[in-house]
Amino acid sequence: MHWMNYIAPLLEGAWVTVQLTIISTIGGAFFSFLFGIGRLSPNRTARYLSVGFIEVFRGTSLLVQLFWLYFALPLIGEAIGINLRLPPVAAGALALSLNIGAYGAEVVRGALQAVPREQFEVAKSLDFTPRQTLWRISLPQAIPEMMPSFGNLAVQNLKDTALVSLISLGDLAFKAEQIRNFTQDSTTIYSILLLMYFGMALVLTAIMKLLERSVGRWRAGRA
Amino acid sequence: MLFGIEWNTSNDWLFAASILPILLRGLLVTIQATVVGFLVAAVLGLVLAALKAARSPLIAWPARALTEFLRDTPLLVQLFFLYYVLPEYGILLPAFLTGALALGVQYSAYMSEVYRAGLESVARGQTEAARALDLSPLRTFGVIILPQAVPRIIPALGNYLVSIMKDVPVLSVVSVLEMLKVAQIIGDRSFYYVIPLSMVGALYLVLTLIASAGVRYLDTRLPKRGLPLK
Amino acid sequence: MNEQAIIRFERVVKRFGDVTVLDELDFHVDKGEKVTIIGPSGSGKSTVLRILMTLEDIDEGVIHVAGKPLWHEERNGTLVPASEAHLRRMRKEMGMVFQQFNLFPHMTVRRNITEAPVHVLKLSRHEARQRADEYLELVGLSEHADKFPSQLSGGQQQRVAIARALAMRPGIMLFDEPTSALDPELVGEVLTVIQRLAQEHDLTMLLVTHEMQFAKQISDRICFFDKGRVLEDGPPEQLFTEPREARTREFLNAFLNPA
Amino acid sequence: MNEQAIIRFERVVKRFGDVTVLDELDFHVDKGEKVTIIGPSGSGKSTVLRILMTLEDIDEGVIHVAGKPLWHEERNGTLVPASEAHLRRMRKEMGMVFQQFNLFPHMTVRRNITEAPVHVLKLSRHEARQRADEYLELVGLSEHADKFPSQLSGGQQQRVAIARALAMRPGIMLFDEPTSALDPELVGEVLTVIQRLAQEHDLTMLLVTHEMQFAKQISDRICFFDKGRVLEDGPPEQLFTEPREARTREFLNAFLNPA
Amino acid sequence: ASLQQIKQRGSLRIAVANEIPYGYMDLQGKPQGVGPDVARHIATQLGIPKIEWISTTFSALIPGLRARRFDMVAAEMAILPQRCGHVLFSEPNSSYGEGLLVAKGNPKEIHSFEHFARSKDKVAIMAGADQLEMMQALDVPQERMVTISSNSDAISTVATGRAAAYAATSATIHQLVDKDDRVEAAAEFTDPVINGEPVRSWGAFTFNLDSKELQRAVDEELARFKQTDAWRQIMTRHGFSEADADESFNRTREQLCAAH
Ligand SMILES: Nc1ncnc2c1ncn2[C@@H]1O[C@H](COP(=O)(O)OP(=O)(O)OP(=O)(O)O)[C@@H](O)[C@H]1O
Ligand SMILES: Nc1ncnc2c1ncn2[C@@H]1O[C@H](COP(=O)(O)OP(=O)(O)OP(=O)(O)O)[C@@H](O)[C@H]1O
Ligand SMILES: [Mg+2]
Ligand SMILES: [Mg+2]
Repeated sequence: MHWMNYIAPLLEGAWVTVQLTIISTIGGAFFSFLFGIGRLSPNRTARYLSVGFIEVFRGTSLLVQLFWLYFALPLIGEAIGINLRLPPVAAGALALSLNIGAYGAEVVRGALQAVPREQFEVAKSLDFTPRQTLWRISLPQAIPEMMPSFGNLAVQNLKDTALVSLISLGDLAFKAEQIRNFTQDSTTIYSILLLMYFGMALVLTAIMKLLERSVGRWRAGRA
Repeated sequence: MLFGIEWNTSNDWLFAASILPILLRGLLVTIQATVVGFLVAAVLGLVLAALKAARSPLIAWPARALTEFLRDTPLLVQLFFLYYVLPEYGILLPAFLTGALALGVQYSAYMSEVYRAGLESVARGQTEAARALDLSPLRTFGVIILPQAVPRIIPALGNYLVSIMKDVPVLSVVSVLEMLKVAQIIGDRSFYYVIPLSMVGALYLVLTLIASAGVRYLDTRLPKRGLPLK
Repeated sequence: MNEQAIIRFERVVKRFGDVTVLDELDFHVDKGEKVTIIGPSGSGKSTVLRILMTLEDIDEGVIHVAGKPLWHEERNGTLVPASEAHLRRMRKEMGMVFQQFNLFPHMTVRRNITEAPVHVLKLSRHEARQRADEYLELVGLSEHADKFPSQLSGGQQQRVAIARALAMRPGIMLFDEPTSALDPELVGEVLTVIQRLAQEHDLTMLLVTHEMQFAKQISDRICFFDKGRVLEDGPPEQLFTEPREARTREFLNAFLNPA
Repeated sequence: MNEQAIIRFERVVKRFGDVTVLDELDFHVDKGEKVTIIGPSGSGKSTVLRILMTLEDIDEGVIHVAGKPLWHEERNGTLVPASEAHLRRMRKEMGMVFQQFNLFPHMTVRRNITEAPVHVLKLSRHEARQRADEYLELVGLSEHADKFPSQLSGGQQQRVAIARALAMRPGIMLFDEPTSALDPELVGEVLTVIQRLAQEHDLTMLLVTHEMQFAKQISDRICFFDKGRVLEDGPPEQLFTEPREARTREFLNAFLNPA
Repeated sequence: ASLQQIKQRGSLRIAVANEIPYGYMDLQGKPQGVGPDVARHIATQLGIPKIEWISTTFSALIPGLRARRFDMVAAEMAILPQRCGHVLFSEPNSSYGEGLLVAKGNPKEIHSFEHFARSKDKVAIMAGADQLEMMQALDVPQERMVTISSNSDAISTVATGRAAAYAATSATIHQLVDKDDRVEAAAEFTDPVINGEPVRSWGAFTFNLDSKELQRAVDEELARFKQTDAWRQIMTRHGFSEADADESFNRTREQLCAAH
């Protein structure tokens, strides 16, 4: 059957999509914590920077961010004499991480604020420094709260990787376009494509559920 | 020149000023696509929500699976699918409508969840009280449940309106002349990319900040207990 | 067994999953009788009222209300599960007052009361309004007709809920702990209204409450529920002062002298 | 005024907005003394402990702990507001047990106890563990060291909280109603632990409680707080049996024979 | 990057726009077309062992060059005066005329670009491609143009009636026709006449403005290669006529950049 010929190149693209999803989900988690914690920082500069970051990346379209990083940033770099020419993979992963990180930062902030005030008081009475309190007391309690939202964001991120095909990254959607360019067999190709993304999303959801259970083990005994 | 408007490349500021009206033409399309996409999503979402709530698992289960499928697959691919596959079956829509439909289809899945959550948040006691008074199921839904659910549903829908707006640039790939596409065309022709792309980013920021503020305002203005009935 | 009973449960079984909540319950209330159900938490008191109001169905047994089977219909001489139309007819016999009031928060007090008479009994707006004002008068809230429930105290809300149920002119009124969601200082005003109802109307009343003193005053009979059965029943004086069963005594003791 | 005092409040004022919670409070506790604070709700009892633990700051006055000003530092002979470093040093003198236990839910019992000694006192893991086991023994929970707080009863959780505070080897222990969040049957086990502490250690103890009987047994002195001041204090026998002030008598009466 | 740097790196980064027959990737991801075939030969001659192929959209070619995402474009981009100021061109490699893709049977009887200035029919063009300028020069209003983002969209756009025709180069049109029998090339087509001259394009390799050295080296090798049969074979294999091949010698870059 003709569709069998599509599978090999599509799998090649799917592998790029998987890598990109993993990298940018991890990167997104990093930015989530960086700016989520930054937003609650007593340091005013850190707070304003974080708010600015969150508003900009949540307030603009991912595709615009992607094009900007890919086409505009190198030119600006040239104008000021730095090489800001990110390879497509890096530009794609960075745009995805920043975008998902901005949404994640709000999740982190919400979960941190949900840690009961009393926990901070005990930590103080035991003489923990604010930094120790953050790392040892509040974050570990907040992380399980974040996990369901992070699960949704990870799937969102997987879907968003399709947009990097528009900056010539050989991901799943890009490969599909190439094949269609050649064969004009739209129905078959797009049907396979949708099913492949759906399958990947289901796997990702399952992984995030496992992760959720493992970080929240101490909550199991809760009444 | 685009839409009959010339640009001025003598310096950056004049260039920016001269392409602003062109970008605003694109912005108009962006807003149109947002509104049409939102309306489609609102209606389809309601249908999906109703199907999911159906007693028969033969209806509810496929509706749930469809919701999951729509939520888990990229807008871009759904758009391509509609744009290239629908015509093969004789359904020929202009690019703009196809794009708005794709937005609507994708977001209908999210909105169906909003409806469901909004309706379920109206306390069970309300349904029971209505039943104890023998109100018909239709009247219970229309006069007791819905007016109370609406103030909870609307702000959430508003947030999705903002999300839809941010997804409109994806329609540029099927050549809908929304803001990003316009910026790209300006770039292709003038060979200046930084300024149009940055302006699109800035316009988006302004737009979403305004829209989000609007949603928050609406949220504070809606009566929490439900639309009042005298 | 009393054939005059307006409510009669016969070997009724109700389960939630594995839990048997009503265990072959036999129970009846006569026309015009005021009966109070007491018993420990989880003994199935609310379930009895909810089943009567058809908010829960039953697994086994038969219930008769006003001579007709509640959850069944006679068709060609055999009992078949009731249709929705039959349930609607049966529900008309009864009115219910809930622990949490369950007023419609988006409707004014008057609208809360007229909604069902207009749309279920098909009264004209004018008639319904007159009837609403009459019952608002009865519960002492005439001047609050145009307020929304959130503008009233808990006690006032519960009195509106009572007026709302009465406006359907049911023959039987069910009260499920009508005062236990209220602050102590508001309990009295609601009990007063219920007491007036009990004395001035020939309503049949079935009441679940923990207000023992009150139950004693208004009830013709007290039923002590335990584990989904009627363990003991009798006139209040007898049941409160010389209960037959050890379990009843224990419950009453714990209740009157809390630890 | 006693110059031996390990805790001394001098004309301390604390306000929340317009409300004056501590009103020029003078108050002291001697080294090794066990003092219980009693008084009506809102009289400022918790506030005193929270100020000592530096969870709240003060508006006026001076507090000395172990001879040093708590909220101030001497610099070039004058008192200036304390730096965070000074507060940290001062906090080391004290341990606090809260009404709501406030264990760290994501850590095992042992980890709850070792966390601060390891990271604040910089003990080795091994030493901290030994110390944790020692105090778990003291509170009678040795076999629960590897459980999470959610797997323990309230009384057990509070005993862990006591062990956690003790593991920092404070000279002063503060208890804010340590048993009032507990079911009645669990109060005893916590009180027993506190009593053992009071008898076997030369800790200074400052305790807020409503367990009058218990207070009588363990306290060297009882302070009766009212409206942000010490209205009366003295040895338990005297204060409980022949209070000088009418207000104290009234409070004790209400307390021992609740309405 | 200078030629020296490229040689050191050992690989030349060449972009194609996924346009058959100018430059595209086949199912196995191997680059094909006039541009890549010639570029491969030139790279070998220049002693560069490896080519990194980048497949992208036509409108991303010039931004990509300017952002130095690749060293060279092998998409047979037409040499146009307005482009000359922003990128460097090699001497022409190919020459091609225009064409129109229409629905089977050409129901609207379209035979020229000028048709769209007169009727209400819509014409599809690719984003960033030259046909936009031609249409504008012929006074075709903006609303009558449907922009698509790649050639692969052309067939469905025309077959489904989103546009009455797709305007592109003749070689493009001819290869599209083979893919689907719902479309055909407009018969009796006449090239648009602009400024009194029939339109014809000269395609070349494209470089970043600072790649003069690379441009010169490619020019030399290209001139040599165009004298060979191998070059002619590449042209015919990809659907260019002998006339097209000959025509490519009739203009120089200098003439084309200076035109107007
Ligand atoms: N919807 C339900 N699903 C599962 N179990 C239920 C449900 N409703 C009630 N139950 C269970 O049925 C039992 C009886 O409940 P019911 O509400 O009748 O008790 P009750 O006597 O009214 O108690 P209370 O004094 O606490 O109101 C309880 O064990 C309860 O947990
Ligand atoms: N963070 C705060 N903000 C505002 N007011 C507060 C705050 N903390 C305490 N108060 C007020 O200060 C007063 C004294 O509070 P405090 O907790 O010390 O009383 P208490 O004697 O411990 O009472 P209780 O027996 O109820 O615990 C109360 O009126 C309380 O409302
Ligand atoms: Mg109940
Ligand atoms: Mg207190």
